[in-house]
Amino acid sequence: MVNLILQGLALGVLTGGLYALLASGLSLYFGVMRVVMVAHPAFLFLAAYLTYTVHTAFGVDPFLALPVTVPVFFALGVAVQRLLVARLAPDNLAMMSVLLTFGIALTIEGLLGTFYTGSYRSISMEYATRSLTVGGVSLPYDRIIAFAVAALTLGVLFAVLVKSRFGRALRATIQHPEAARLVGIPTGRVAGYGFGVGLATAAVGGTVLALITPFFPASHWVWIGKLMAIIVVGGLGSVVGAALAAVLLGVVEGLVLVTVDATWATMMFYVFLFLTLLARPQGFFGGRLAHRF
Amino acid sequence: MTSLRTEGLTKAFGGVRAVDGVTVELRDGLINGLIGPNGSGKTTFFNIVTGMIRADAGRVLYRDRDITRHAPHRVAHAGIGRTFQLCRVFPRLTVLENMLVAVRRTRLRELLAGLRDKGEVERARHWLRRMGIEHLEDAEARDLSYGQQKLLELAAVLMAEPDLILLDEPAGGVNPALIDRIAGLVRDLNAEGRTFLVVEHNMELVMGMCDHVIVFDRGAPIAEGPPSVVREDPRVLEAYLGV
Amino acid sequence: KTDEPGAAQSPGQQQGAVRVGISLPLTGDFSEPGKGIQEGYQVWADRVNAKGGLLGRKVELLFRDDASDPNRVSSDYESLITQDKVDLVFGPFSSRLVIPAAKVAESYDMVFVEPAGAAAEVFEQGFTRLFYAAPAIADDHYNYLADYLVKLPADQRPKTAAYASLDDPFAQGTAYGLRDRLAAAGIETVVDEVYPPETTDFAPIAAKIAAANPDLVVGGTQFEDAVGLVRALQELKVQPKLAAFSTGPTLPEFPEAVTGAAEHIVSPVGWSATADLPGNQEMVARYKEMFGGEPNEDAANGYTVGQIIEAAVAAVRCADPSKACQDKLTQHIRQATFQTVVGPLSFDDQGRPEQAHMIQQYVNGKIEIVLPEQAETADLVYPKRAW
Amino acid sequence: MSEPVLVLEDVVAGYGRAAPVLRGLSVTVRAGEVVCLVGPNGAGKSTVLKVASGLLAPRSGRVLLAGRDVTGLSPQKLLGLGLSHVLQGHSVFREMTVAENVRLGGYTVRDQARLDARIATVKELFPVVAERWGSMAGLLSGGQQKQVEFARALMLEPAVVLLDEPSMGLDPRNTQVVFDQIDLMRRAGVAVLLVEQNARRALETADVGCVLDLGRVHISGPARELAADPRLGRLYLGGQPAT
Amino acid sequence: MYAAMATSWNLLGGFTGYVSLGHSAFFGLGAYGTGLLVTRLDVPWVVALVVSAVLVTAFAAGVGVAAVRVRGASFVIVSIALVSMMNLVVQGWRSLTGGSTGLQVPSPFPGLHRGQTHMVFFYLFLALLALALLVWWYVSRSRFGAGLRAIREDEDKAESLGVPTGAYKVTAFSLSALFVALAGGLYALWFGSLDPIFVFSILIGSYMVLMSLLGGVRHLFGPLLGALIVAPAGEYFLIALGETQIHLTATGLVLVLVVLFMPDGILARLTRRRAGPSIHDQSADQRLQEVTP
Ligand SMILES: Nc1ncnc2c1ncn2[C@@H]1O[C@H](COP(=O)(O)OP(=O)(O)OP(=O)(O)O)[C@@H](O)[C@H]1O
Ligand SMILES: Nc1ncnc2c1ncn2[C@@H]1O[C@H](COP(=O)(O)OP(=O)(O)OP(=O)(O)O)[C@@H](O)[C@H]1O
Ligand SMILES: CC(C)C[C@H](N)C(=O)O
Ligand SMILES: [Mg+2]
Ligand SMILES: [Mg+2]
Repeated sequence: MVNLILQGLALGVLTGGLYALLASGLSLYFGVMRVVMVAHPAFLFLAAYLTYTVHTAFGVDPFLALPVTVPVFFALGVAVQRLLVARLAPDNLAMMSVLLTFGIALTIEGLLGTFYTGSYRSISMEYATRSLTVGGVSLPYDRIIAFAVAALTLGVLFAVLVKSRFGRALRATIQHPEAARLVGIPTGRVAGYGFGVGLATAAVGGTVLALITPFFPASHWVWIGKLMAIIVVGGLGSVVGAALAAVLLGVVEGLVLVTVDATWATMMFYVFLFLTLLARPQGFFGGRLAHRF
Repeated sequence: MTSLRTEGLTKAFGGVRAVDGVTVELRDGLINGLIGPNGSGKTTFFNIVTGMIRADAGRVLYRDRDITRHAPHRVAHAGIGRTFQLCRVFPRLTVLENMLVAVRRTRLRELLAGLRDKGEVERARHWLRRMGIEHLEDAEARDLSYGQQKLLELAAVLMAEPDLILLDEPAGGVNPALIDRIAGLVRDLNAEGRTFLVVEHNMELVMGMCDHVIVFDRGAPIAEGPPSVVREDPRVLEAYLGV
Repeated sequence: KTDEPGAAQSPGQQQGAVRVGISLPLTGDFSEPGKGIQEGYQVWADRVNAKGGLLGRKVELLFRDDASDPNRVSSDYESLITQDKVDLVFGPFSSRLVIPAAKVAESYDMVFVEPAGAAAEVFEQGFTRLFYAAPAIADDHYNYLADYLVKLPADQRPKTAAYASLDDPFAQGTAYGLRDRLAAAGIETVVDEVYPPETTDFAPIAAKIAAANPDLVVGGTQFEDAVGLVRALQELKVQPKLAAFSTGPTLPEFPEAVTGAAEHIVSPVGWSATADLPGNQEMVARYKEMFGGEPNEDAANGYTVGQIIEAAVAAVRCADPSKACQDKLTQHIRQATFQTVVGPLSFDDQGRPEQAHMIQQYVNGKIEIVLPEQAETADLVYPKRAW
Repeated sequence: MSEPVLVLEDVVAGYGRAAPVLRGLSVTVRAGEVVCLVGPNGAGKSTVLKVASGLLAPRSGRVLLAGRDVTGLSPQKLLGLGLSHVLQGHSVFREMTVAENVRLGGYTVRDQARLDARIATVKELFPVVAERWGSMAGLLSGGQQKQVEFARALMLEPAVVLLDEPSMGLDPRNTQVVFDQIDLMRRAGVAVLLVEQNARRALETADVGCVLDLGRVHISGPARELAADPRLGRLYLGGQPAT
Repeated sequence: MYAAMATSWNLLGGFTGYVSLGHSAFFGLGAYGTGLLVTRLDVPWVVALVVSAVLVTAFAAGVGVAAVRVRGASFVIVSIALVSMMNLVVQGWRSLTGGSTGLQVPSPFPGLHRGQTHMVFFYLFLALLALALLVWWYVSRSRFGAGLRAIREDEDKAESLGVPTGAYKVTAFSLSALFVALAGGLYALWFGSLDPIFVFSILIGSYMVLMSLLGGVRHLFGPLLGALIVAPAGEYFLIALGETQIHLTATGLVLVLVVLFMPDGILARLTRRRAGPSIHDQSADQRLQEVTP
């Protein structure tokens, strides 16, 4: 039993890392750009399919597809932002963006279904089936890889957002576009790049996802709820918060799964969501500012 | 009679003690001024009194009733109205609709009563007339100029017939000619028996209009009294007026 | 394309073609198997038409996409029957869609032969015109395997078994059918998990199984979760003596998706490409010609529906939506036995097929039928190789 | 008299499809000169500045910067040409620290040493900026945010500065700092276009005053003369101090 | 049916600006509640319908207390989570609800032929729609409605004017849930079989939103009009493009276009008042007369 719990814990942490990566992009659009990106999981799977294509066509390791998918997604993100999101009226951006991205998600799902048919695809690499055993606890290599990639991507993302000139410009653009233009920030371009970065994380996430689970065009629905729950618990817009919440929920899920059952484990996401709302609506890590002057 | 009394109100944000043990008393029927340097806790004090922020410690009494930690709408029902430092109206509602939002009590019957309830509409028009913006009744609030919005905000507060009105920088960003007008209105309303607490940096206005002035510094009152006295107070000169 | 959706065609050509109305989940959750069934239907229609049609009339298939939505499936059948005035209807895919669809068919007195409503519940609704065109309902899929295991000598017999099943009437049915029989025979159930369709992470379930270290692992699965489970079990080094999963391993994508781990996995299968059954080879050949690639079980099930109707129509000599004709068809199907590509089929009063599924196993990377003995192409390997 | 640096000629401008806000407005600002725009709320003062800084493209008319036609250029371009604009109201980046806000003021400056020198200067001018260097700007009090905004604007050393009500919400001490800075800029040869509701105070500092109403400049002249005009006083500048 | 649901949704969305993608939760609960009462307790259908709608309303009030604590984007997420959660509960609670097998509800009119049953339910839905429209109209004229609109514009401000925002929001939330639950109950009786996955689907929720939005959220008949357009359009795409999944793409694109070009809806477009300030200020003229030499 103890071993089982340890195993659940270990798996939870590793899965949490993956969740963190997948949620990070969402958190970015949300917090930094006030856009509710329902289409993020759809883009994840788009990336997964692209990785699949590259992998099957050239037989290369899925991670070698990244140099292709990441720039493509970056460009795609810039295009989506400049052509679509930028046109939304700012007064109810949150609401409109949900609908807009919902439409985008449907569009992607439809296209994937048309080009790849509705069947399951999966990529499996030899290394993805083995695991490392530490003190009776097995750590699958693919999860370890996912965790490492997640950590790395998050690190880079954090550095970009918080430390770089671009990150500052991006946040400034979102918080007060007029003032941002007046200090010389090319706001249109910056916002586009911001979205691009978000989608670039989807490219990475999609690759990792492709490696560890089979997928089909409608797979993305399953992820929306979970990822959304994570970013609310973490505090909207806080990339760090999302990462911590992801690991937390990953662990809780893992533990509940091994001790109770899968329904309850999934339920935990929503239980935590509601608990968060009751206790601290602004999330556990995000500092929402009171607009009360 | 006491209108508003606070006892040891304290609120700290992280390391900043925004309001630090404030005990003040406002007498009924006066125009009270509240001045102090930027960041001395005036707005925070307002927010605590009106229930928008929870104090860490201390009590708020209104006409000897404890209203500490009451939700903002209950504070409003108790008879306290407020305006905001940056004026806030409902941008996509018309001026008249803006006026009709204010609710005095929450009785079901009243709630379900038609919006165009004759009496209410008449009252709304009355206040708009007093502010001189009755001709804008059907315009959307966002189409009003800043000064007009300020007047509308004040009119909407008055709809709820509050006895104590908290104004946060009513003159900020307002054209001087209009300031004179607002000051006149405040005096008139005061003459009708309403109590005011006005935060303002415009010294001419404060000194000219107020009966009693409280000076805040670093979250606590450092002086109070009639304008003429406060103006000469050395602590006030140093902390606030002195240059 | 052989057939276009019928929306464009004018109704009322009763004496022309025999029009068959079908709604299938061509998109949504069940789109993949839905497609398979569609192909099966098309192959059948193609063959019938090549032979001169049903009662000399050409067969024309009218497809609707119900997007895996039970709402839609019923409105589809409703409009196929009332607006398009089809002569016959064939069933959709999945027990979930079959039930609402059958309701509609019942209320219009249409005979309803369906390729994929295997869950026990389908037959408990009191339908009188529903028949499931496959060898066995979900609960009976593993019967041959159960018999085999129970008959093993006591020292070889597995002592413990772990069950993990998708929350889906069909998938659960298969696992529970086996569980109940094995439990009755004294094989201890050490893990019994049900997971919702949203589940994407199977490692913790595998961890639970690992902790119990059972001799036998049974998955009541569809595709995605079968792959997920196998991989997770592999990673956590669970090495049972036998692993059985429903549905997933019968799909051609499976061995690749689990890279090598497929070896010796068993699963129930209602049809085999190599089986020497009447018409089977013809169907396989025609399928290859029409769609390229190998047909799968879904296609075969669709084809089977066609075969049953074809035989029934030939026997009662009518194919129109009138109650009289549909009654005759129903009666015939209820009492007759049909020679189909999944073997001879007959039905009980609720429309359950009375035969059994074969058991397949990956042996040396190839699918072999290992049970029952009459059909076997290779011997069951037990205990299985480690993955 | 020095050269005109910023010239607006017959500008017509407005928002969306609505009637124009500016209807043929002309203003000239010279190097080393402070021009003050006064006028009622909603007269279009802020709009003038937006047109000048490129935030709003005029429907007709021209904007000249140092003799060059810059009509319709983007704010970034104009910033590159030495024009900077401080917005009215709260324009801090709320969810960024004071430090980040101030540094962003120098977004276009690549010379780190110069930036650091400016930062040291503004920290000295506004103690709050130094004190709350690491705080989230949105959490500061209204007046403190204003100071951060002004500090941010001081990061550059532009040739033309557009200031929109820089003293709004500031306490007397900080108001003084702001006007001192304006004076310093003038002495450094910077052209300043100032919008102020604190009109009397502004006209004391300014060289030229312009009265804006209904989208046009109706009266302009030496600031002191305007301030002394009793009609203007009553209509635009407010009554004389009551005490 | 869709028209009734969209109008009900608009009771919340149109007034308060809270976008709920999760109204299908109440739809599903209403459906299951009615179904269970009829099948397990043999309650007459009308009673079952009303009782279950009332229960759902009470439940919505409970949920509302937590849910309306967050605004904008977070609220959308919470509403999505609610649907997923209900889906899990209903699926997991096998003994009561039949789990994934679904629930079969006998028709309340066994004597009627199918076509006649359709007609009966058509009128029932029509009645529900009329009721929902009536309530909407009444609320829109009441002070309660004015309060809700104020909440949409500026919640803190409304509260400081004495509007008990919490109570208002919960009331609106529950009221709108009530109607959706009624629609769900009728659906259960009409359709006869309930499947958790489809009853609790985000798609149903989004359709309500799309319809309201397309028609115009601020208008009484907006959602109705939207429903009249969306429902047949969906059918059309399915039939015309049903061969592949491209019809999803078509729906998605329509959604994107609506959001981009008609965010206020068709009715708003038709009845649009000329935007912008056009208030002529007479006092300014007087002022100028006085000063201009
Ligand atoms: N929500 C908050 N979080 C953290 N600090 C806050 C918050 N609100 C106010 N403060 C701090 O509390 C102090 C008092 O602020 P307050 O707004 O009450 O000042 P004020 O007297 O109204 O100033 P001003 O004249 O500039 O409007 C300031 O130092 C401010 O930074
Ligand atoms: N973004 C905008 N969209 C539409 N109309 C606007 C916008 N900004 C300002 N207006 C309108 O333009 C007119 C002039 O506004 P402007 O802000 O230039 O006035 P102002 O003179 O600066 O007034 P104040 O002293 O109140 O700041 C006003 O009637 C205002 O309603
Ligand atoms: C045999 C399978 C095609 C059955 C199908 N999966 C069902 O749900 O009933
Ligand atoms: Mg303040
Ligand atoms: Mg202005």
